[in-house]
Amino acid sequence: MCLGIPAQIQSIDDAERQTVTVAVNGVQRQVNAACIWPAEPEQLLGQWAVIHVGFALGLLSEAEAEATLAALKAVGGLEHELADLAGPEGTA
Amino acid sequence: MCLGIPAQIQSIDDAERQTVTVAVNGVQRQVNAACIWPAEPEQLLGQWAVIHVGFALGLLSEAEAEATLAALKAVGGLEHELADLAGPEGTA
Amino acid sequence: MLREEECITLAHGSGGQAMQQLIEQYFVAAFDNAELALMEDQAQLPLASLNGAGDRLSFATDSFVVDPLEFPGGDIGKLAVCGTVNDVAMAGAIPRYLSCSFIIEEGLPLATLERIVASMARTAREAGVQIVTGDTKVVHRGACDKLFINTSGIGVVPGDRQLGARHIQPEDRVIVSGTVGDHGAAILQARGELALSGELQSDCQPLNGLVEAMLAAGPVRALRDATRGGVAAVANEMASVAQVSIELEEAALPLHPEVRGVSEILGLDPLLMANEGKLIAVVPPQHCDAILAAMQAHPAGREAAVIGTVAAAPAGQVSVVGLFGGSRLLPMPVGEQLPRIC
Amino acid sequence: MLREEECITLAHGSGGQAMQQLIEQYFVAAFDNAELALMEDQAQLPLASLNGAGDRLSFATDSFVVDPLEFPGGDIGKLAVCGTVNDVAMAGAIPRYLSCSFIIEEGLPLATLERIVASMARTAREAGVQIVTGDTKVVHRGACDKLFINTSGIGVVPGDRQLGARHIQPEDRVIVSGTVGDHGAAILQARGELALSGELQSDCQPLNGLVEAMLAAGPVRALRDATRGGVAAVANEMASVAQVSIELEEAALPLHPEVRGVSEILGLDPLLMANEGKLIAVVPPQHCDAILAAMQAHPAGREAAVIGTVAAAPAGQVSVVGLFGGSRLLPMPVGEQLPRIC
Amino acid sequence: MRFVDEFRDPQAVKATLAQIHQQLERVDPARKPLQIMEVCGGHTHAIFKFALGQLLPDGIEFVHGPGCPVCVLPRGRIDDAITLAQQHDVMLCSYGDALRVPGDLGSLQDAKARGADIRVVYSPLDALALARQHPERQVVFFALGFETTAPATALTLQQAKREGIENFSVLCHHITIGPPLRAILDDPGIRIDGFIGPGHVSMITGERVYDFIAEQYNKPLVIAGFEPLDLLQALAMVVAQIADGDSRIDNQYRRAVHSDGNPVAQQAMAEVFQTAPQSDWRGLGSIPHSGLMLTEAFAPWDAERRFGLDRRSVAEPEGCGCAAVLRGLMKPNQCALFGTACQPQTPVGALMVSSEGACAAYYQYRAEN
Amino acid sequence: MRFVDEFRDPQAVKATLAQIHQQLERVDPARKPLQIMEVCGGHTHAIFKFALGQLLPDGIEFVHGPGCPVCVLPRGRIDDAITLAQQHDVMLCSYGDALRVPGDLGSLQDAKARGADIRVVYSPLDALALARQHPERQVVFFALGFETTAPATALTLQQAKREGIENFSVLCHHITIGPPLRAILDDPGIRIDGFIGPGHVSMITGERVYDFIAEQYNKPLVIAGFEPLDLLQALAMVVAQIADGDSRIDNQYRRAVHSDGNPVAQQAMAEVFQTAPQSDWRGLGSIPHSGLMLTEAFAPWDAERRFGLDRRSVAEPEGCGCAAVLRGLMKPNQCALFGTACQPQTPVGALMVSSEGACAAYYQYRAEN
Ligand code: SF4
Ligand code: SF4
Ligand SMILES: [Mg+2]
Ligand SMILES: [Mg+2]
Ligand SMILES: [Mg+2]
Ligand SMILES: [Mg+2]
Ligand SMILES: [Mg+2]
Ligand SMILES: [Mg+2]
Ligand SMILES: [Mg+2]
Ligand SMILES: [Mg+2]
Ligand SMILES: [Mg+2]
Ligand SMILES: [Mg+2]
Repeated sequence: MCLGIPAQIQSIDDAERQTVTVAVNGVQRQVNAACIWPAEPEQLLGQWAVIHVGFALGLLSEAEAEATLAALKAVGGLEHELADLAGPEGTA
Repeated sequence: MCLGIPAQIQSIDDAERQTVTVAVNGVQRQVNAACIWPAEPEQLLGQWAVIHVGFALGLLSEAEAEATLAALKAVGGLEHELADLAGPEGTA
Repeated sequence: MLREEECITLAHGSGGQAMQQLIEQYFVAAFDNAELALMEDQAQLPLASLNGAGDRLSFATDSFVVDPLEFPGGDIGKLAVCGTVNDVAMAGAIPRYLSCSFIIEEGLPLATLERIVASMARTAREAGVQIVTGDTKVVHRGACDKLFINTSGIGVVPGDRQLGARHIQPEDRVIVSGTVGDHGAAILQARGELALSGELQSDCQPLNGLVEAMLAAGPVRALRDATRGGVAAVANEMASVAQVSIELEEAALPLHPEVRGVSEILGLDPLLMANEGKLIAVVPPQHCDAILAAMQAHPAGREAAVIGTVAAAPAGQVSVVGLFGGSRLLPMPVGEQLPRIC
Repeated sequence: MLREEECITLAHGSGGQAMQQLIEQYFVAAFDNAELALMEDQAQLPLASLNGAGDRLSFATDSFVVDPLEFPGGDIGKLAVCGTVNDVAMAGAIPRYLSCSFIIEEGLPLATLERIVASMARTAREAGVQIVTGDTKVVHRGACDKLFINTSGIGVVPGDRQLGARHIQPEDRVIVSGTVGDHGAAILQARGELALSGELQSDCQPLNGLVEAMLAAGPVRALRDATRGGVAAVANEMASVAQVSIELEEAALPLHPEVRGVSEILGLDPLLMANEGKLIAVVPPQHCDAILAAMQAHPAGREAAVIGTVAAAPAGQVSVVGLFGGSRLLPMPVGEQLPRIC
Repeated sequence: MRFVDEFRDPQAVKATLAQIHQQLERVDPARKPLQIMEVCGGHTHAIFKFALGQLLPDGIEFVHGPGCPVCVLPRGRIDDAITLAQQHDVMLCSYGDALRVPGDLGSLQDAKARGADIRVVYSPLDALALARQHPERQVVFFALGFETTAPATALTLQQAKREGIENFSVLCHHITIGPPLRAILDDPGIRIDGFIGPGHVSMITGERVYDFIAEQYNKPLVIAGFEPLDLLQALAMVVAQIADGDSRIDNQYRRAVHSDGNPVAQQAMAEVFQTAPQSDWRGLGSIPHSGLMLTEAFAPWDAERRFGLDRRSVAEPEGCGCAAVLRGLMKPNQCALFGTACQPQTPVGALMVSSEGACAAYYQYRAEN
Repeated sequence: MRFVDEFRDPQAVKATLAQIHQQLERVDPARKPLQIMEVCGGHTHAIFKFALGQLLPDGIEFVHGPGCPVCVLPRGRIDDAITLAQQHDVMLCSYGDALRVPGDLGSLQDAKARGADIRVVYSPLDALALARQHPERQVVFFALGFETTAPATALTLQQAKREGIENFSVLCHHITIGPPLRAILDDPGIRIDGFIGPGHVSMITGERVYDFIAEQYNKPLVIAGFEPLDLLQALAMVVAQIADGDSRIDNQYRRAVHSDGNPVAQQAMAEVFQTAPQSDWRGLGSIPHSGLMLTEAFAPWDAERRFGLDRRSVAEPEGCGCAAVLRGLMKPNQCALFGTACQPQTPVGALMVSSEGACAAYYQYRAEN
């Protein structure tokens, strides 16, 4: 459920209505960014967010993504890596 | 101006709204007959009326039509016939 | 309140299962021929059999948008087959194959489509043509008026037949194959907007049989079916292409009494009203009687009549001689005829 | 407030003067050929030149109802010419003649019609076909969505070419001529309802040149242009007609990045999206390389790729091998694809 | 068709033509050719359709009068109707005749093609039925016509009022036949010897509305039916009066026209309409007391009031000869625009629109001219 | 595509599968095959699309959970939407997913073909835009979905209220993920060893909403992303917990899911929605406190109140196995209707409609089953 697509924020369109333009593989759409709106809207530029039904519902963390990928690459008998990742104390 | 078509009254449709069905060469239409409505609506059956924009505006007199045709047939030098017809004292 | 009668949905036009089923269960079943049954996107037709019958193809197309879809004397499907068969036949060709393309508004009852398809199949059989390829589009509600049908047709023209308005000569005679304006008047009645009623039927019918009968009786210069724009449009097209003058005789025009009734009530001219099963033929004077006799002996031409004569000048002009001998111009119609009050 | 830009009125479809002028000034002028200029209701085409080129006719029809009328990479006119040219070409035929029938909503700007007609003329020249006969209907506002076009086409099939889904054999290879879904995705963007924007162009193009290049390189079992229903519909039709199994490889599918973007955002499958200038070819395995090379050397096939293989069983079934080797069924599409949230 | 075909008998036509010849011989040659104005467009149409002009002696010329309501419809009134349809989003209904008449904003047909909701009806009752069917829409009936047509509008409005149909209203451009005839007779440049009177108008009004023509201007007028024999007989009657030096109001169309007209129709008109102080006529300018407007009792059904419409008054297009043709000062084919800029397909003036318009008739039937 | 393609690397897939094998070997053979419920339809879809089932060891079975909002949409709710569209003449907008779901009155698509004005939108904001564009129409947004989708409805309603858009309202069928999981865990017939938790729901709710699963039912749950590697990694993590006898709420999808969820979205939901006492679920019956309704502050935008809608409650169709499939008691192909009466083209149950429905997935991907 809940088709959520990673898209990159390209421009801030309307600070009052909190809308931004995002792009997925070159396809653009204006979305509502209220759920991720920071004090300084410019901070959003270049960031990636999960888009669902015209709303940006959450930012994607590059650091977390890399950590997950690193854990994946490290698997193959290294059980402790998995355990590391699974601990309740995340960096999120 | 004022395309007026002779049509024959075939049925009384709605005595309150004063509508009748007329026919022209087998083509029927319901028209408003307020302008020719008599005390006894059944008197209209079989009569001919001039129809204009969905209204029967006047009855056609067969007697007058025949008189006119008779006058037309009589012409050909019979000037007095014309004068007869043109008199202000008609039978209409 | 349960589901109403089954009707067309967008799925029937989506290129998927529903469309395949529609095509198989309705079109392939009704039109029933081997080429269509292959379900390819085109039909393959052997040239050998065409070569045996003539030396040219006649190729015609028409789209049909009539409202209402069904009317006294026909329906849009019958019309679609007759219209293209007739256009092909007007070349003196023997119609052979039709394509058939549907544009359907979502919500059309399947029962309506089924009746119309059956009518097409019946008319195609009557006209001796096969519907060999087709197409189906379904559009959103409001994007078309219930159903449009395009047919395109292929026929073969025997080598000795050279018909065309450009062959018309002075002194030729103009024949109409029957009463004029029946289709136009029947549709006006059927549409109901003008609240007229009567018994009138559209004249919608294939004319290829009549054309064969005529060509067997004598040579014909040109043929046109008098559809939109009626006799007036055809006569003007012919006069313009051949650069001749055509003089019609008002009193000679075959007219159904109800067509006259509709015309009088609405102030319309039957010469401009549409026909869907009537042709205008121009024939050499010396063959006129034979051809007319052949027409009157054919069911589609029983009320055929000579209605005019061709003259050299004024080129491109059509006139009508009235009841009392005076003549008036009959120009190319301008726009559609609207009911008048004056 | 003065009269706005000139537009189509009902008079343009009434069979009278306005219609004649429209036909002469727009259609006859743009399509420019002797048959059309005769202004008869059908065209006459010599059989001799067809006989010289093959032994069968290929006859196809399609109606086009695309919204918007003009979109990046094409318009309804270009589409109408390509669509029928391609259907004819899929028989291995050389497309020759088209008919062209317009259904126009009153109010269509004449300038729009002029652009679309010019685009048809240009595309017909590019494809080497002549538009030899036509028809024009104008309907009341609201009775159609701006403009529909039907084209029907005639081509001739050389005697040695026998193409058709029924000829497909196990071990044959499945080739697609380029990226899939471009047209469908471009139209979704152009329609604007989903507020997507991008640079994507429809792939709308004639494929008859590509087909000639392919047939020169080796024998082909069957061709289909992957229009409505996309690759999924074509593969299923082929598998069903030939009673074979077709296995496609997900990773081999050429995909434009923006098509992937649109598909991800809306939850659509590019295998089901429409193409208007892409074909699916099934070829014998020993000729696959040569045919693929010929395709990639042709401008319309530069991104051609082998995307699948035919097997004997399970008959009528299409499957897709995923990235990690597992396979899923690709059934015949059901209804049109709708944007999803889940 | 009863009451029609009898009046087309070729034998009788021949005899009546002979009659006209005879009467004409009695007229002073200095007065010839006689100019006879057929007031009514229906007569103009019949004259051309049956090519009666070709049958008449040289000593008689027809002058085509102002009695076609479409031909005298001013450009501004068309613009008013378009404005209602476009800016107030109403469903505008009118007779087919009105659709192609050009205003400054184009024709109603152009407006329809551009998206306005414009419907052709055969009867004002059909427009009222549309209002009943579409209670969410404002339906306006664009009413035009002389006294023949005005009772239909009046009876329809009475019905709307009785039934309380509130989404229906009328854009009223009804006019009356007397004032323009007086305006023409008052024009010093005009010479007319007699009139063929309008048959169907008279069916409503009766004969007395023409008395001023005989009494004040000493011209004969004969009310006529619309078949060829009607017209020819009436013409014979007019010429006979001229030959005799008479000026009477005669009635050839007794089968339909009673001398007092139709009292029910007159009563309905009196209740619904009042005379407007001024009305615009194409070609004739503004004529006092020549048109009808709704009475106060029917104000709620007056589209002009309901939509706060400002009437547009626009000038005739440049080069347009309609004014001169309508007064009989010029033949249609003498207009500089005739057959070139102004054609049935692209009418400049209203006389080219209706098939009753003198210019359209000349154009269509030009074989005979 | 960033954040997508990286998580599809075939090498890493192989390694992670090996990891799952290793973990599984540590599990007590008596417990196998393990039944792992992927809660979310998005996961179901990915499992079938990437044929992950074919890659897994025999000792693991997926049970497809109730987390596809379309699949659990009760028939009566579809009927309510159709009733609004047909009887109250509204412009009814919803997501494409909802169009083919059958109710007792047919589907929305059927209703559209029969003339109802039904529009597919991508976003509730698009429905609001339609309301702005068509002030003369009543526009109703048929809102469905779990906590991922509910904030979009809430933010849209806040905007409608701010702008005072009065012709817009919402037919609300939002539901929450916790109650159905509890209902399933309470069912004595069901044995589930662990859960793959829904990634996008959790992005809004955070991790704490699942605590009861670990604490009260002693089952592990791992929140996962939607790419193959996400799913496989999460599966490895679940199996590792099972092998270790643990029951924790873990988060594999840290790049998107913060442990506290999204506070802005939570705040908007709190303002606009309140928990409904009871909500209907297809296949699961009525579950208390499992759905959302509008708060009093948003009552004017509640379509049910605006149109006085009586909710329809209709029985599941005869023979329909959705209830058992949704609880993991039956595989789709064990339903008597599967593939015969119930097919994607003629779905009987909702599980055959959405491509996330277990039955549609089984049907579409039946090659592997
Ligand atoms: S030709 Fe045209 S402009 Fe001239 S008088 Fe006639 S209608 Fe008027
Ligand atoms: S096959 Fe149909 S009825 Fe049976 S469980 Fe699946 S969706 Fe429900
Ligand atoms: Mg044709
Ligand atoms: Mg035709
Ligand atoms: Mg024809
Ligand atoms: Mg097709
Ligand atoms: Mg419709
Ligand atoms: Mg085709
Ligand atoms: Mg095609
Ligand atoms: Mg094709
Ligand atoms: Mg045609
Ligand atoms: Mg439209």
